Amino acid sequence: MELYFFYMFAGGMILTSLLMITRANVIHAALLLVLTFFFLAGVFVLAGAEFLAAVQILLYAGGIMVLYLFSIMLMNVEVAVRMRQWHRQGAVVLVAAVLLGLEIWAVLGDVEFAKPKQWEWSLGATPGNVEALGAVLYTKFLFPFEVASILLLAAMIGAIVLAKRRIER
Amino acid sequence: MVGVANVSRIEQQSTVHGTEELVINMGPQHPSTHGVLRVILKLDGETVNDLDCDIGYLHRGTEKIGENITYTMFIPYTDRLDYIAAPSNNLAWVTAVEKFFDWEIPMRAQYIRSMVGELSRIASHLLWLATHALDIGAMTVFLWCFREREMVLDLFETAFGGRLTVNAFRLGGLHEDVPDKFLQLTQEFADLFPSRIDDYETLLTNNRIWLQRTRDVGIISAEDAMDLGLTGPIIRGSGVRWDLRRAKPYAAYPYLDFVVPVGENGDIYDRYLVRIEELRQSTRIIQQCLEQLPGGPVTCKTPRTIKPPEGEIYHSIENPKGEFGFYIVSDGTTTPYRVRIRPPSFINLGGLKKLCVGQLVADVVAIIGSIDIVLGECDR
Amino acid sequence: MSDEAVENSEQTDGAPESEESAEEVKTPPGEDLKEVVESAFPGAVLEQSAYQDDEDEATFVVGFDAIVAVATHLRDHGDSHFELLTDLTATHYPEAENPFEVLYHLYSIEHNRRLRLKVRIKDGQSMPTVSGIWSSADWMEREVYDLFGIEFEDHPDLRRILLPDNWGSHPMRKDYPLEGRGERIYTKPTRKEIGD
Amino acid sequence: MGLVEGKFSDNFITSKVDSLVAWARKSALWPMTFGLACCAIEMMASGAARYDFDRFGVIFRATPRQSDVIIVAGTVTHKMGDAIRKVYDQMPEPRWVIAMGNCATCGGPYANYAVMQGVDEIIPVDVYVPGCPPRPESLMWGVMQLQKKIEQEKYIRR
Amino acid sequence: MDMALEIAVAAIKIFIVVNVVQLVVAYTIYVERKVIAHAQMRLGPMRVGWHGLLQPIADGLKLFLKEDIIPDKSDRIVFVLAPVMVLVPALVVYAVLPFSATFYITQINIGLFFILAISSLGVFGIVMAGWASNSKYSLLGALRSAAQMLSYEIFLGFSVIGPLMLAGSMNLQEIVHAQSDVWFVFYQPIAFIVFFIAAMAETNRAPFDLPEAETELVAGFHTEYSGMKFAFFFLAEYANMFVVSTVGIVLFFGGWDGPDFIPLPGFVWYVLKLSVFMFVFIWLRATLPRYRYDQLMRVGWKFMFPLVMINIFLTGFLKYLFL
Repeated sequence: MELYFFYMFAGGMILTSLLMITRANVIHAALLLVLTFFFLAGVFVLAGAEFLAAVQILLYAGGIMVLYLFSIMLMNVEVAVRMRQWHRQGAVVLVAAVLLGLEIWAVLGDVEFAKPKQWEWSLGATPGNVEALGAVLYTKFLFPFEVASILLLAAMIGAIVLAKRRIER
Repeated sequence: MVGVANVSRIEQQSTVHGTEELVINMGPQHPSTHGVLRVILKLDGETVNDLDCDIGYLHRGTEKIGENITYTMFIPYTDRLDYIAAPSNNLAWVTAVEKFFDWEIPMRAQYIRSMVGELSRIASHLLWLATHALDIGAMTVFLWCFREREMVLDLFETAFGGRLTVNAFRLGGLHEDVPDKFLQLTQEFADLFPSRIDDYETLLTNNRIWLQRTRDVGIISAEDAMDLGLTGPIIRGSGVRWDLRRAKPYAAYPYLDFVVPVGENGDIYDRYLVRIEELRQSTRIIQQCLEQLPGGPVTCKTPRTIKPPEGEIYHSIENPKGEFGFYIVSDGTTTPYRVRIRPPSFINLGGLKKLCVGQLVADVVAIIGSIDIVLGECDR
Repeated sequence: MSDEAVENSEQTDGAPESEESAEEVKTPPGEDLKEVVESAFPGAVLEQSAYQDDEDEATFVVGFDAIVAVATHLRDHGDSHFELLTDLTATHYPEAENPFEVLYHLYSIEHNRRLRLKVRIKDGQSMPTVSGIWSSADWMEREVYDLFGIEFEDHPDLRRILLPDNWGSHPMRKDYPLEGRGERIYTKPTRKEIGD
Repeated sequence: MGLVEGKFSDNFITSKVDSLVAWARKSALWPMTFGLACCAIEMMASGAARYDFDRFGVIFRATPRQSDVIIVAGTVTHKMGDAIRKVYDQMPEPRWVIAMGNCATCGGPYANYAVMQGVDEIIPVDVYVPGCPPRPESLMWGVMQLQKKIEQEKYIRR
Repeated sequence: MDMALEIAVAAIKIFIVVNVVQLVVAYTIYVERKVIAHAQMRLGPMRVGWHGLLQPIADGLKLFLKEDIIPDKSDRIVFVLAPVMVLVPALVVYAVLPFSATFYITQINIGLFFILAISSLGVFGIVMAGWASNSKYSLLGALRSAAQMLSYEIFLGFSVIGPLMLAGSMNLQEIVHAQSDVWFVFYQPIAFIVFFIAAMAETNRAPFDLPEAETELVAGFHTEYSGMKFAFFFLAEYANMFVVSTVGIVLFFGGWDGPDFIPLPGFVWYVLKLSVFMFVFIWLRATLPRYRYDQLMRVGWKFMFPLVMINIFLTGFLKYLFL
């Protein structure tokens, strides 16, 4: 049963992400990306990480994607659709694709350096438990957590400064 | 079948330059433009960058009609100009035509004219308050105002038989004396109404949301207001103490005591306060009229056919919306040679652009409401 | 009646002269305003009149080339100070030599008095705009243009205002019939066209 | 509705279905606010406390897409006519029109160049309400008249 | 076999809940019309059924039978999907709402978070509707509502943290149990105020009904919608009201749990509290004028955000001291 659901979610994810990158209409692409997030959240639930799934939907789908849509709607989508799609990144794409393929091969093929580390802590009885997650975040990973917070804060202040200067001008 | 309405200046610009700003068209059918006003807004986000009004959707050629019918026949047409305060328009027309003659209008008629004029001011301001509050989202004030407006309309019905377009006055006085019941009901209304004004004020005057929506929004200075020719409560809201009832008294106003309220900042809130105070003053005037009302006839002796001597006159009165005047050219026959209506709404609306540019789009609706226009008289 | 008029009448009443001479002394309405204008622009007031000598009906006829200067002067001069342009309109006299009369109704809040300026022009002749003097003239000139077809030079935005852009005639002219020349006659659509 | 409209013969069941449809439609007449002139004020009064159109289930909607009946309240000028037609075209079927007042009925007192002599020159009218302006009671009569008309219409019957 | 039974039971429960709730929601609209009418000294619906009781049914049937217009220049797929995207999240949330001690569809340990996550998706439908209609009124309405709902979602999310810290769980049933002695509204008054205001903004109710501000933007994002699609938007608004009311009751007023000395079943308590909540919503609509867009944002970011942050800090501090 779970396997069936996993294949459903994973297949949906691949399908929607493929559709997303091939759409000319940006709004459609954005909506398809939301759908991808949904399937991803489904996979998280199957892995027992309900909290992560909820965060995925709340932040990425419900928050960030709405902001994306917000800015997209302010542009003239019709003009974008009519424009010919072009880019000069073929070489980069090729390199990235090869690297990704290597990575997948390394993980699936059980190459020594790609093996997952055995962490010496555990998440507690039920994986994905909110309390356990909180406890780990504030003890074991306190330093990275704070570093990430400061980074985000700096980004926020930077955005405000940049936007404010433009408004004043 | 669909023809070309007026191509707006803004639309022309945007087609030429392909601006990035959002051009939004409000009306002619739009719930908050008070009739068939069309406003074309050029927005930068939610800020108004430019504004153009398209009026004329209710242009009924009233001036042209006036050139083709007699002086008396034109009275009902004046009803339908500012149809919210119909008796006021009648008053403007009859006093204008009477200026051609040296008739002695009986005092009883003059007092009743003033009284009915003030009742129509109340009716007009109530409708303004109702729609203005509705625009800002206060539904209950809307219905309360309509409750009292119904009472005023009932008074008109008692006196003249019509609710909205009453055809109240005749050249030389009134059609006939008002019934006693009218005076009695008016007295009751005048006693009751001040407490009702307090009711509206408790809902709005100190309401935080109302203050935020109206204070420091749509400000116009006294100089700008005069430059734009604004009249009525708008110019008084900017601090100019000028009221035609005082400056050029007509009807029974020379004998009546009332205060001309003025504002300070010229924002929407001040115009609101001015109109609310005018409601109180109108009630006071009605009380005085009822006390001082003399007896006697209500109409003077007038010729069977009204043929003013050749000449031209301009006469205006203080309508609820502003200065409402008539410029009449007589060629000595029974029909006027030229009737020009000086419409307060039309000229006040001309100041809309000045009031709105730089404000938010939600404020445009509030500002239109605070100008208090009526399209029937604006487009004529 | 304005305060000044009341004063005038009091003076004449108080004068110990006979009635006939009092009439001679009495100045026609708007004489002081005429002086204000004439002091700066001698001969600018071509005609002066008032209906039944009413102070409020004082009327000056001004040449069309002088109107902007006279109006500016009347607005700015301390003795007149007409800060309001109450009304701007026109009248059509098809028989006259100059068939169009453009009228400016001025009002001074400070002095509480009115003045009417008239400019007579020929058909097809264009007028200078006063919208630079009073912003309120903007829309009223557009209206005169719409209904009478009088063009105003240098007007910032001269378009039709009341009638549709494609109307093609000017209905307030006297030669225009009340019921129109059929610019917009609708043929009744059949039930089929309506989609019924 | 296109699938079943006018496809069935006249019998007990179909007439019951029809009367149900008619009942729903007449009980929830949402007019569009199309105030043009003086009549608009009386139309607003009809919605307000004393006359209270809400009693009939009549609530005013701002957009033509969600309304069933358009009350043309006031003088229709030629300039406005185009807009009225456009709004009427935007309304979804079934739709009805009430011409409120003399001006919308026949041009009223304005027989001149600017005014259309009756709104029926451009859109089909179901109910004419006389008056200048009609009192709210008259408008209410007009709405009830329209309800009677809706009751008689056939939907799935031929 | 067990699994099939489980699914069957769940399906029946879902069927009951969704249908009953939708009927209740439809009648909420009727109650709203009645309450507002009486607030304005009118009568409200009277003619359709006894005191207008059949009015919602007539409205629904009429909308169902109405022509369904898809504007020519709209984005057809998105236009059709949008009403679904609005209504479905509102209904999905019912899955975790506790209606009484025993009656609920399911319990999950991240219940509250689930509600927040799913209801945050409703804004997509609105944005989609606004964009797909290809009308400026719709677009402006959608933009406003997106900004408003995004911002107020944050305050809503932060305001529930206080009660969460007290209850120590995100499971809605456990939150109810944690309040068997004292309702959290007494411990968390600030959080409740912020929650209530944010909830009104989230559901686009007056005085925060800018996205559909009738007098400014015709009908906001659903200007171009007719017939049943419009009904979806309408139902979703009231369904959302239902959801936030229930969440508010659960978080601050002890859910279905009533005082012990009045022996009433839990479900009755729930209905009573819900009625009070809904009535306040309607009452506010009848009384308050509408905020302007920038004022709405200012209230949110400059007043509610600091307030709710202080509340979280205080709660943590006090809990550390006394518990």
